[in-house]
Amino acid sequence: MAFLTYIEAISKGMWEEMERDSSVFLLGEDIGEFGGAFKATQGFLQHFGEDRVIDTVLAESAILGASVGAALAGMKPVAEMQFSDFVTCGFNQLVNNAATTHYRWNIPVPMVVRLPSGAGIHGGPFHSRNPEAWFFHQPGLKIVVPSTPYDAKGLIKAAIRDPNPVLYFEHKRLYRHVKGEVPDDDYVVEIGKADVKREGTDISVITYGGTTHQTLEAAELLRQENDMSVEVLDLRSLVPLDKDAILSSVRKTGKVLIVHEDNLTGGIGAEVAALIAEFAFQNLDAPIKRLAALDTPTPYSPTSEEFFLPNKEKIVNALKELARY
Amino acid sequence: MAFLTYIEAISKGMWEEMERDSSVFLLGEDIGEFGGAFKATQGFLQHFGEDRVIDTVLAESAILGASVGAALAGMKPVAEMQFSDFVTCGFNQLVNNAATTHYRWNIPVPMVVRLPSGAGIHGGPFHSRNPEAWFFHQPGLKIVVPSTPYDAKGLIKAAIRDPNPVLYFEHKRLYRHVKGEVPDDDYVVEIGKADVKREGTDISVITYGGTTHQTLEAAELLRQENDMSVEVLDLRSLVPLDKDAILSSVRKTGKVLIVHEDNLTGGIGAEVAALIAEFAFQNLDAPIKRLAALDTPTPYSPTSEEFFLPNKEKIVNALKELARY
Amino acid sequence: MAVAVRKKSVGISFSQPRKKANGLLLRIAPSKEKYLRLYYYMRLTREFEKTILKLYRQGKIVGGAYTGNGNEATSVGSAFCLKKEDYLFPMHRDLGAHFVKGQSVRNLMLQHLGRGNSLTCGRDGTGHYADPSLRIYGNISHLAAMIPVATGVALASKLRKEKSVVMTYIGDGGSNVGDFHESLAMASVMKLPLVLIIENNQYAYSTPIAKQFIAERLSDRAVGYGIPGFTIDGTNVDEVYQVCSEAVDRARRGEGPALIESVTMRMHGHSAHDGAEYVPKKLLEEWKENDPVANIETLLLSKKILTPGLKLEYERKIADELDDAAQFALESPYPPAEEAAEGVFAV
Amino acid sequence: MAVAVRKKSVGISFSQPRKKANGLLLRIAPSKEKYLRLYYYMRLTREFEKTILKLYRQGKIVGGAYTGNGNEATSVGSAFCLKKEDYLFPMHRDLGAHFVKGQSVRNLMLQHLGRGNSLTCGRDGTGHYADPSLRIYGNISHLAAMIPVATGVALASKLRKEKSVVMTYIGDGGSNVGDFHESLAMASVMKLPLVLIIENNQYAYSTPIAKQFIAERLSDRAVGYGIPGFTIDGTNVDEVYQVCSEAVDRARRGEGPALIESVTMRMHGHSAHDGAEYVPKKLLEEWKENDPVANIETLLLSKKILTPGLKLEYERKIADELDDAAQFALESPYPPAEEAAEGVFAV
Ligand SMILES: Cc1ncc(C[n+]2csc(CCOP(=O)(O)OP(=O)(O)O)c2C)c(N)n1
Ligand SMILES: Cc1ncc(C[n+]2csc(CCOP(=O)(O)OP(=O)(O)O)c2C)c(N)n1
Ligand SMILES: [Mg+2]
Ligand SMILES: [Mg+2]
Repeated sequence: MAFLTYIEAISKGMWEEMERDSSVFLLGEDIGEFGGAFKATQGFLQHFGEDRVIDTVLAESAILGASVGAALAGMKPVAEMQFSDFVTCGFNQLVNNAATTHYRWNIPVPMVVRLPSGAGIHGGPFHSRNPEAWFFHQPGLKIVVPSTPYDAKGLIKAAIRDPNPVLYFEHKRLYRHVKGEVPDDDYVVEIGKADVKREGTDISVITYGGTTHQTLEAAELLRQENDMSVEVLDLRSLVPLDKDAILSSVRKTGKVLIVHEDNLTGGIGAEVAALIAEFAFQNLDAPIKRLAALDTPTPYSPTSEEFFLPNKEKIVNALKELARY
Repeated sequence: MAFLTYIEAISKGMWEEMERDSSVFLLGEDIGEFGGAFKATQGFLQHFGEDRVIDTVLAESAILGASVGAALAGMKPVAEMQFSDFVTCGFNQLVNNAATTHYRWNIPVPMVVRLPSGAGIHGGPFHSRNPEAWFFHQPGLKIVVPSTPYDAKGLIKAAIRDPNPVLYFEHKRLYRHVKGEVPDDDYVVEIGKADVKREGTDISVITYGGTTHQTLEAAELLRQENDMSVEVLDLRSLVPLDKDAILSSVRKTGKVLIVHEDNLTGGIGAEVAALIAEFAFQNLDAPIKRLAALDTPTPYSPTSEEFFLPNKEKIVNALKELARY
Repeated sequence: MAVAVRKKSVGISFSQPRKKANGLLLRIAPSKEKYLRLYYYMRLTREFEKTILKLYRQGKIVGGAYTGNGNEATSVGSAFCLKKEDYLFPMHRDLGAHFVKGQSVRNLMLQHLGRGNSLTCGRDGTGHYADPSLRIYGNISHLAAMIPVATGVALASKLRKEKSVVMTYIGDGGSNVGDFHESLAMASVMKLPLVLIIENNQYAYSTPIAKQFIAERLSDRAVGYGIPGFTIDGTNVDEVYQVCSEAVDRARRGEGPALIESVTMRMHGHSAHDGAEYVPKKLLEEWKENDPVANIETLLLSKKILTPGLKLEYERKIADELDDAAQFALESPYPPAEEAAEGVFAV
Repeated sequence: MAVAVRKKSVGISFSQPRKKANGLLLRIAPSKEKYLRLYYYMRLTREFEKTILKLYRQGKIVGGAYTGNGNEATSVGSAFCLKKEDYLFPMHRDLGAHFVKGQSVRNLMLQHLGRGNSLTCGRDGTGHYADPSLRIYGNISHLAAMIPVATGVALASKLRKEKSVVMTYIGDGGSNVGDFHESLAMASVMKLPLVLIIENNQYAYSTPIAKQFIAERLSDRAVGYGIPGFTIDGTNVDEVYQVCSEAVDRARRGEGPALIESVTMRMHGHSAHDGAEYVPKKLLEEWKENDPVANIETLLLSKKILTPGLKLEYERKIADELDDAAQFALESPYPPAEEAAEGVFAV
């Protein structure tokens, strides 16, 4: 068992899979000698060589399209977007090629795209996105959003082994700020399984990725100060979405707050709310509440960014409001 | 007053705006001499000349980016995507340039993108998309989805006059199959206002675009055969979304079915359901139901496509089920 | 509106840098047997497309139907250079290439008719299928979107030291899409075994090439990637075969990608529904004199490789194959509707 | 790993077609007054960037901070060709161009510090702003994404017969993005007044140019669009100014776009946080001898256009401007937080 940062856990998972399966290779911008903008692949080139750690031209559509091609040919590419924001430049390859190939051609496309995402690092409008909702709406792409080092390692390994295109969203704010126990041995976290990160009986919070931590802090604070029992369900995977886990939690508590860092409207929270409103309707004791970033681009100024983002305080307030209902 | 097809109404609206405002111009693939793949701009080149009806190179990102540029420079471009499917090739220009410019730079970007969309014409996976949900999730893009010739003309005119980027989704199946009265005079349909296309008291159906017609037929059938009173709310605009109209209708009927042709998960219906579950919770007498296309690409075979899409029958069944609740 | 018409046939020309210009021309004259196979495939393609158009007009093909009339020498002559282990990524005017790479007439017919027993189980139509056993990977509608994918296959081939070459195509119009550029940027730097053929058939839907590019030749784009570029007469199957062979060979030797502009004419409308009134009659008439199928027929007859009797035999064989395939496909059912819900993910 | 290093300075060379090669060189030697302005802007840029780096290291700039050290001659010399009515679309290494086009030191400082009274009201940082009064439109982070936008402005200029020229930039790496290609395809066919400068500064973040292209010159890409391409020594402001002037003039005359590759070196890390250990020391040393600011200083001193006294005056003036701007910006508050919710749509 090691005590690793979130990004170390990602690296560890990739490293193990590359040792395990020679068809796995990495491609992206600056991932080789430089080890990647966030150093997730530091040391990989030296160990695995130039054929398995490939610095590409600066061209996201080519990177993603080539990943589809390499996967079709039986390899297992793991592509890095330098920032998840830039995936918009290769959007077409993901939603039209990667996503639809198995349905149309019955051929697996085992590729992984790593997407360093999220705000709170003063990156401004173009280095802060959480672009998961676009892909969530596209049938054919699996999506995982780990929040802890344990999940990060287990999910990158599961993603690499999955026969489908998997988008792996890794929150930049967690990279070095979140640490945790990570088993040394070979384990995977099953894609499609949510995780109750904290049990509770009064209210459920459904969240994922970066806001999981803020939610846990809010829950702890509310226990200490208000004796509230908040359950925190970390989705971990968005596709497939663990509907059972969502509905079970809501059926138990009867009240639900959905939190994510991505913009509110049309985000993952909307689908989660819609599912609850259809399938756990009778168990609901209060309106379904959502808390997310404002429906604006991510502003650059630190004060504005703070106002724009969900945070512990806002979660606490939303939960108090819901509790009063 | 003229009796026009849906596509004639779109053409009429564009024509009038081009007569009215010399800064309006059209650009796209094959829109000039050929009059566009669907003939929406037939005769425009001859009347308005080559400087205002521009056949571009085959390059969606350039078309959309150039539209942003022309708009920044004070013109009013109306870009045509030959099929809405191909907007994925210029996705970045819309979500990062068009959408965010006003927020960041406080400069209006008055451009319109026309997107012939929708299935039911045996177009297969790549000529059948309803790609509105991706853009719905991006702050900064207005979105309209007319279902009738009246709305089509009124909304294209409103879109062209709007100081923001407006995505105008026009359903291909409606082009020549839907006809209606269209005033000859200069009117606009306000962007952001839904329209009760049929009043009712038992159940609300919230829908837009292509499925509006199937819903109206279903409602009529249920009146005749089951004496049900179904209200049909046609959203007409997705951004801004007419929350008041949605909530009023639900508050009146207490039961709601949301219908759209786009894939179910993460679609517009999810957001509509989430809004209702938060803000009309106490008025709900039944779970919120959604009906949409399956979460797959659009299959090519006619039998499969029919199975994949929502239709009158499926709407009838969903409404009957909801009525029994 | 006047339409600027470019010189239609250009012979072989080489874009800068003129690497290996010498020693290439007429390196290999196809053998008699090869010539006959080229002829067969080109004729089959021509006749197959006629059948497709007929089925379309009868309302039996419910979606789009595209033909490559005028392009037979390009699609057949290029794919003819490929070995079994090579990969083919054809575009919508390359039905001939499918046949050359081993696809059956029945399978392509089933695809066009969207039947449940087609290679895509009716989920997509036309050439939008893949057949890994033949290493054929069809296109999606989004133009140029397969070039990065083909590049990725070429990368896999290189990484695995397989020596497989990947051949793909794009139109004059489609070559303006960003993916064309990004792929050549990647393939050139990595020296991937990719052969990209631009089918310059004078039009992109209704748009004449004068509105798509002003460079002298589309192969001039090769210069910017530091790779060889060729412009060839796409109605001459000899020329197509020889230049493509050279490009394939150098790709196989690890010398990297090549760009070939094949100059032809789209003799039909954009798709079956399009009357192509925007094409000047005169232009069509000029090109008619350069019909690739007639060209090879005349050549082989003059060389006595083909005789009138043999020609008739081919025609009968092809007609039989097409009748069989059409009947088989028409009798095949659509897929069970409920199956549409399945298969989004591999398990 | 060995890094392939290309010949660093290439003088002016012309990509095929070699249109107007003659008569271009040294057409106009800048006047004394112009030389001094060029010098001032280049020196101001250099000093401004030093201030930015200092503020970054003090934690006062909270986001990224990019400098164009080594690129001053390119950004200043190119923008110097523009008239008031021309449009400038600078990239992240072109701070000098902002100043030349009339932007104030205060405004650029406010941008970097994200203050409420900045041109973007703190919503975006660095050069990511627009100032329509000066016809400056900054970039977004997505590389090459502004080229289509600049193309659209050039289109508007042409449609309105304004004779405004649009100048924009891209890096060696960014020139591989699809938008580069689509924009040049569009601008070339439409003969739009667009001047695109590729700043080939040997690296894209950590990636050396050997991994971004293998063509001899990046200006070779012009050939594929049928437009003139130039490769110039980007450390020589004379050369930059003269070649850009010619490109701007022909664009203004309605002769269409041009592509200019300006060869320089990125002397700093990719951004303030990057130590650039991946750059061979030797390479930096070589390029140091070709420092664009030192180059013009030496030239003007030798020509007696600049005197030690005048130089001191400039340095003082610039130091004062920077002190004033930094102080002003640091004293300016961040925007009221609640304002972040507003302004998504124009009303
Ligand atoms: C990205 C994209 N944009 C637009 C279209 C619509 N479209 C289909 S074919 C075509 C013309 C293609 O012309 P070209 O590339 O020259 O190929 P050709 O059909 O002439 O062989 C167009 C505009 C498309 N399929 N994909
Ligand atoms: C589309 C896109 N992909 C990736 C990035 C991340 N990124 C920012 S700058 C940079 C390197 C740019 O190199 P180059 O274009 O040569 O410009 P330079 O910084 O050297 O001036 C990268 C990879 C980006 N901003 N946009
Ligand atoms: Mg063509
Ligand atoms: Mg660079």
